[in-house]
Amino acid sequence: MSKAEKTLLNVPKIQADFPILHRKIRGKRLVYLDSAATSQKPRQVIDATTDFYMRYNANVHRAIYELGEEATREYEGAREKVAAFIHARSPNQVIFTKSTTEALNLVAYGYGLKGPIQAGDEIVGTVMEHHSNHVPWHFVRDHKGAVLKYVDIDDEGNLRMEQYDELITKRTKIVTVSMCSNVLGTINPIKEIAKRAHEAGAVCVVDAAQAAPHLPIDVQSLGADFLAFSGHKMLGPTGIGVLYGETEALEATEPLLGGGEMIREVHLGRASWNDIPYRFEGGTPNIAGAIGLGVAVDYLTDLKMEAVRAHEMEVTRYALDEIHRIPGVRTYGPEDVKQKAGVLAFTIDGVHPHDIASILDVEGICVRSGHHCAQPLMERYDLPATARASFYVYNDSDDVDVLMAGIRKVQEVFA
Amino acid sequence: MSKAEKTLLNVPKIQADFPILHRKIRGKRLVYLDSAATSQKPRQVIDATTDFYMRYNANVHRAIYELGEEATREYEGAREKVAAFIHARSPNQVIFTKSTTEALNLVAYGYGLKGPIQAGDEIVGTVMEHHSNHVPWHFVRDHKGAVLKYVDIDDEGNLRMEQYDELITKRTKIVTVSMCSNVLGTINPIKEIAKRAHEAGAVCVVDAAQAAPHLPIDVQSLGADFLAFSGHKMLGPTGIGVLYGETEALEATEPLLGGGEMIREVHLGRASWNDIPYRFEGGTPNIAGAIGLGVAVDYLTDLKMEAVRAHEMEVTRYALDEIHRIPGVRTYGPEDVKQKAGVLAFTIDGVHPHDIASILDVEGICVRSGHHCAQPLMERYDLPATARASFYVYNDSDDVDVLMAGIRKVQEVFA
Amino acid sequence: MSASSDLYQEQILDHYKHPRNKGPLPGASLQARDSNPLCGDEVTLRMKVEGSHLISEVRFEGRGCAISQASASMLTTIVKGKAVRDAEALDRDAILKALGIPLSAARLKCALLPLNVLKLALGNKTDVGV
Amino acid sequence: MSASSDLYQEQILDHYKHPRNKGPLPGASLQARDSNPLCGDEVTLRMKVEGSHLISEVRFEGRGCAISQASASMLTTIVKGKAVRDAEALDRDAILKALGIPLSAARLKCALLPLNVLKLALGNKTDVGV
Ligand SMILES: Cc1ncc(COP(=O)(O)O)c(C=O)c1O
Ligand SMILES: Cc1ncc(COP(=O)(O)O)c(C=O)c1O
Repeated sequence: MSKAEKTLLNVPKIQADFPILHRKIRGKRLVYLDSAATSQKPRQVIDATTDFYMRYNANVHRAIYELGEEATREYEGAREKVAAFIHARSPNQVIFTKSTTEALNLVAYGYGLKGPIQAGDEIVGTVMEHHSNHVPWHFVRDHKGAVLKYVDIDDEGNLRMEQYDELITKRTKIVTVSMCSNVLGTINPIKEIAKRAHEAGAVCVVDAAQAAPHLPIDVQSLGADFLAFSGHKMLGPTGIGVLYGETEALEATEPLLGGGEMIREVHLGRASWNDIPYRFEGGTPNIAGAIGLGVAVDYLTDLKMEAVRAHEMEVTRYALDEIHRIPGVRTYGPEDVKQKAGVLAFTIDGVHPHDIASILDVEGICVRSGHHCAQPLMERYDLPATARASFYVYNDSDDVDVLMAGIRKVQEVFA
Repeated sequence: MSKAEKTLLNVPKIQADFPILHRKIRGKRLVYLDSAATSQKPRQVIDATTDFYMRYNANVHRAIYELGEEATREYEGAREKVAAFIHARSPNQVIFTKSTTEALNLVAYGYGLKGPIQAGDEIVGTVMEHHSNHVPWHFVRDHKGAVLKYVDIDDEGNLRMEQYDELITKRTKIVTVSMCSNVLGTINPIKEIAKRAHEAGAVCVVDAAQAAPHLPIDVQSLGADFLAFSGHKMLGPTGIGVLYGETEALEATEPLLGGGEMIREVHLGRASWNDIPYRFEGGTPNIAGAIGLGVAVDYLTDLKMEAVRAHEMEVTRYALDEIHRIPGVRTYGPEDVKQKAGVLAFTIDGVHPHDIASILDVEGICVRSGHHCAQPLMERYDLPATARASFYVYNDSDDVDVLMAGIRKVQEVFA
Repeated sequence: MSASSDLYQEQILDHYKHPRNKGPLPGASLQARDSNPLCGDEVTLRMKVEGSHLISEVRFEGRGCAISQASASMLTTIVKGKAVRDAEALDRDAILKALGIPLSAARLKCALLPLNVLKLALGNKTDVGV
Repeated sequence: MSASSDLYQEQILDHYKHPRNKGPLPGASLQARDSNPLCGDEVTLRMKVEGSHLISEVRFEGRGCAISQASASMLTTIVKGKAVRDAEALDRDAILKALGIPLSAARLKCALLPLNVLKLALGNKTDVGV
């Protein structure tokens, strides 16, 4: 196979759903290759949030009037859609947060800093985590005296699984890992890691920010106790995220935000908590955001996540093949697209990644450059920065061709 | 004056900007009187978030490409608008959160639980607070051993200011109070309370969720060290809130959420923080929400907050006059509209507030019934619940007339 | 009267204003209490059971909205004189039929509270699915 | 070449590929270093000053993108031989004019890093407003 035309997705039809893709940048077609940072949104999602504000905007859960009933029904409907999307047993295992970052902090505070974690308890992470799955655990160490440990990677960017043998001990209480690296694209063996965590009596916390948009997820078969992701990376609005929790794990978790909605009773100086999941949703939630995320999930479900994954494998395979034909370009992460999501970090000899991004920008191509919020990973590779292209349902081999032409142009400029 | 026609606001023109107000509920005109729960949104705000997704959706702060530059410019532009709206000295004093609730928790964790508060330090609240300004302080008590104290109200719903003399001591570190009660409408003398807090060396934390939408706010003249409010109550989108902080207070505050954007450097097991305000904005923010809030602030600024306040005083005065003409109806909170925002809590003898709300709903009138997330206040009045009508820029004396007719209908049904 | 009567039909208002079987029941053999924390509605139900078969007496006490209190009153008239087994078989549809009004999700909680209390009193912990 | 040349004009690329005054400067009397934490750009500037008036020698070291490194190289050519007072008076406009290219907010940080380092070295803590 040379090109991705044989894909299971009808990319031109999909592109037609995304108004922004019809924009021109300095006269050039917009080639958006930064979906790992945030995805674009289809008309359906945009319309759903507009429709909420135009027709039935109201606060949820407490109103007796019609608008409030409708808003509550749609908000809870979105929870059901998300639960089905990740194959949760019950919608009550789905908590709406504002982002993956809030979701991971909810676990770090609720299960760690304010929860059952004790001094000397161990938390095992990895060197490939996003800052959002590093910093919250520092808090648990600083305030609870937990001990932090990290699994290393090999040079191809795969977790050195054998290190878990040593790093997981009887004191391990939390094993946390990203399902998919936002730099290398590495897809980690969550099932195996969760199994090892459970054998040691620890919970497994999964950062699925880069996985939920791109891979079919079944929280039950994965064995994840907590799993976090963001709406804005999966065709949904900004300001909405999800924390899935296994019921037992959620019951051991203290709320992060105290306030309205999350209580059963409040008296001066004391309070009791509402049921799960409301306990973890203090304050007026991002109602429009949740409803929009529900529609994004509908959109992905219609495409079928298996097809999304197959499509991205094709595009990534094509991109790897093409980029390797350009001398002086290095890539990072697994070569086998079965182990890799549609994330392509690369550098060009003699050119700083910022200059790559700037020159590509002139060509209408959006790629990211920098440390991608994964400084410990960059240190592991001894790199100050990389450029990164990432693919989604609206990208195809044409976009890859434009990127390759852009990379050649960068090389010309710096020749 | 009998009717509010003489208002400074052109209400029909304003109503024309709110698509939802043209909706019919069971054939009746929608009379939305629950803006204290969440406000409706003008076309301008809805369009601004749509426009973001259609034209320049991108993640903020790190992208080199055009879309990212535009998104960052608009997001930071919204911060500047909010800063100007509350007369902050600098946009760097404005932190975007997801809600008032998150903003107050940020202070409770960042300045309390993880901050300078010590065992035995005292936090002075009031009995009229919303749950979101109660529960976070319980956390500080539970984890830091702080002592919680509460100022009572008199029967008209005004703070018993003289109690501060006794309750504020040398151990007082935080004095927290809502600028405006969401049940009674009471407008509290923040300037005076902040002064007393400062005299004792304490910071003053202001819950302005019900104030920012309705009153001109000048954080400098108020002397607030922290001030929190929500976009969704002031014509903005859901999922966006604001914490204002005096620079010195922010410098003493630890971040709540650890993750992307909020760091300067991350290494395995250690990290340093980004500048204020980014330090407090971990994770991808609600970009569309912030931009929408910026446009909501533009809308209110165009109307002029002084005019908004004057209009609401008129409508409230008219509503109080009218409701007092109906026997068997009780109201709560100050009678003097100079002391009261446009919030009208009431009960009807022999009718449960839920039944009031249900019958009004049939008439197309949206009011709230329940404890309004202020159970300690309800206990203070020994009430299980009240009905509550609340007014905003799109309400006028016609709406009050419809409400009064509705109340009479309730009485008929239960006669 | 207008459309308000959809929800507040005469029958409901009649039960609310003139509740049947309201008051204490000294010597009750079964009793339970529950409340709807979000609304503040409260219902206590007490019963006398003859030979563990027949519900010979039933009384309720409570406070709350018309829907919850009328529902409690109606429930007592349904249950009184019934076999325990038949009372146990009562489900939400039976109550909603008795009320005979369209209910929104928020008001459903009010309407079903008394049935929940009945189930509690009969020692059946299964929630009626509010 | 295409529109890429807007940003990467020959002059910039020339300074990037053939930096002027790059390398260590033993015996420097003034020196400073700064980095752009978000980008990883780094610049160290060293100067010799004669009789505290004239900048007789200037060298830089650094790593980073073409904009930051070309800007550093150009800055050394501007500063060399100048009176300290004149170097102190250099502002962001002077640098942007020398670069002669349109810069987005993100790239502005790169372009102005060397000027910031100069100000630091001259003991002037005022930020140039990046
Ligand atoms: C006085 C007051 N404080 C805090 C809040 C909480 O606001 P939010 O739910 O937007 O976090 C509210 C709104 O319900 C309020 O009225
Ligand atoms: C692997 C990973 N984890 C966490 C995050 C944080 O997501 P958010 O910024 O939406 O909180 C990201 C996104 O940048 C990510 O790629």
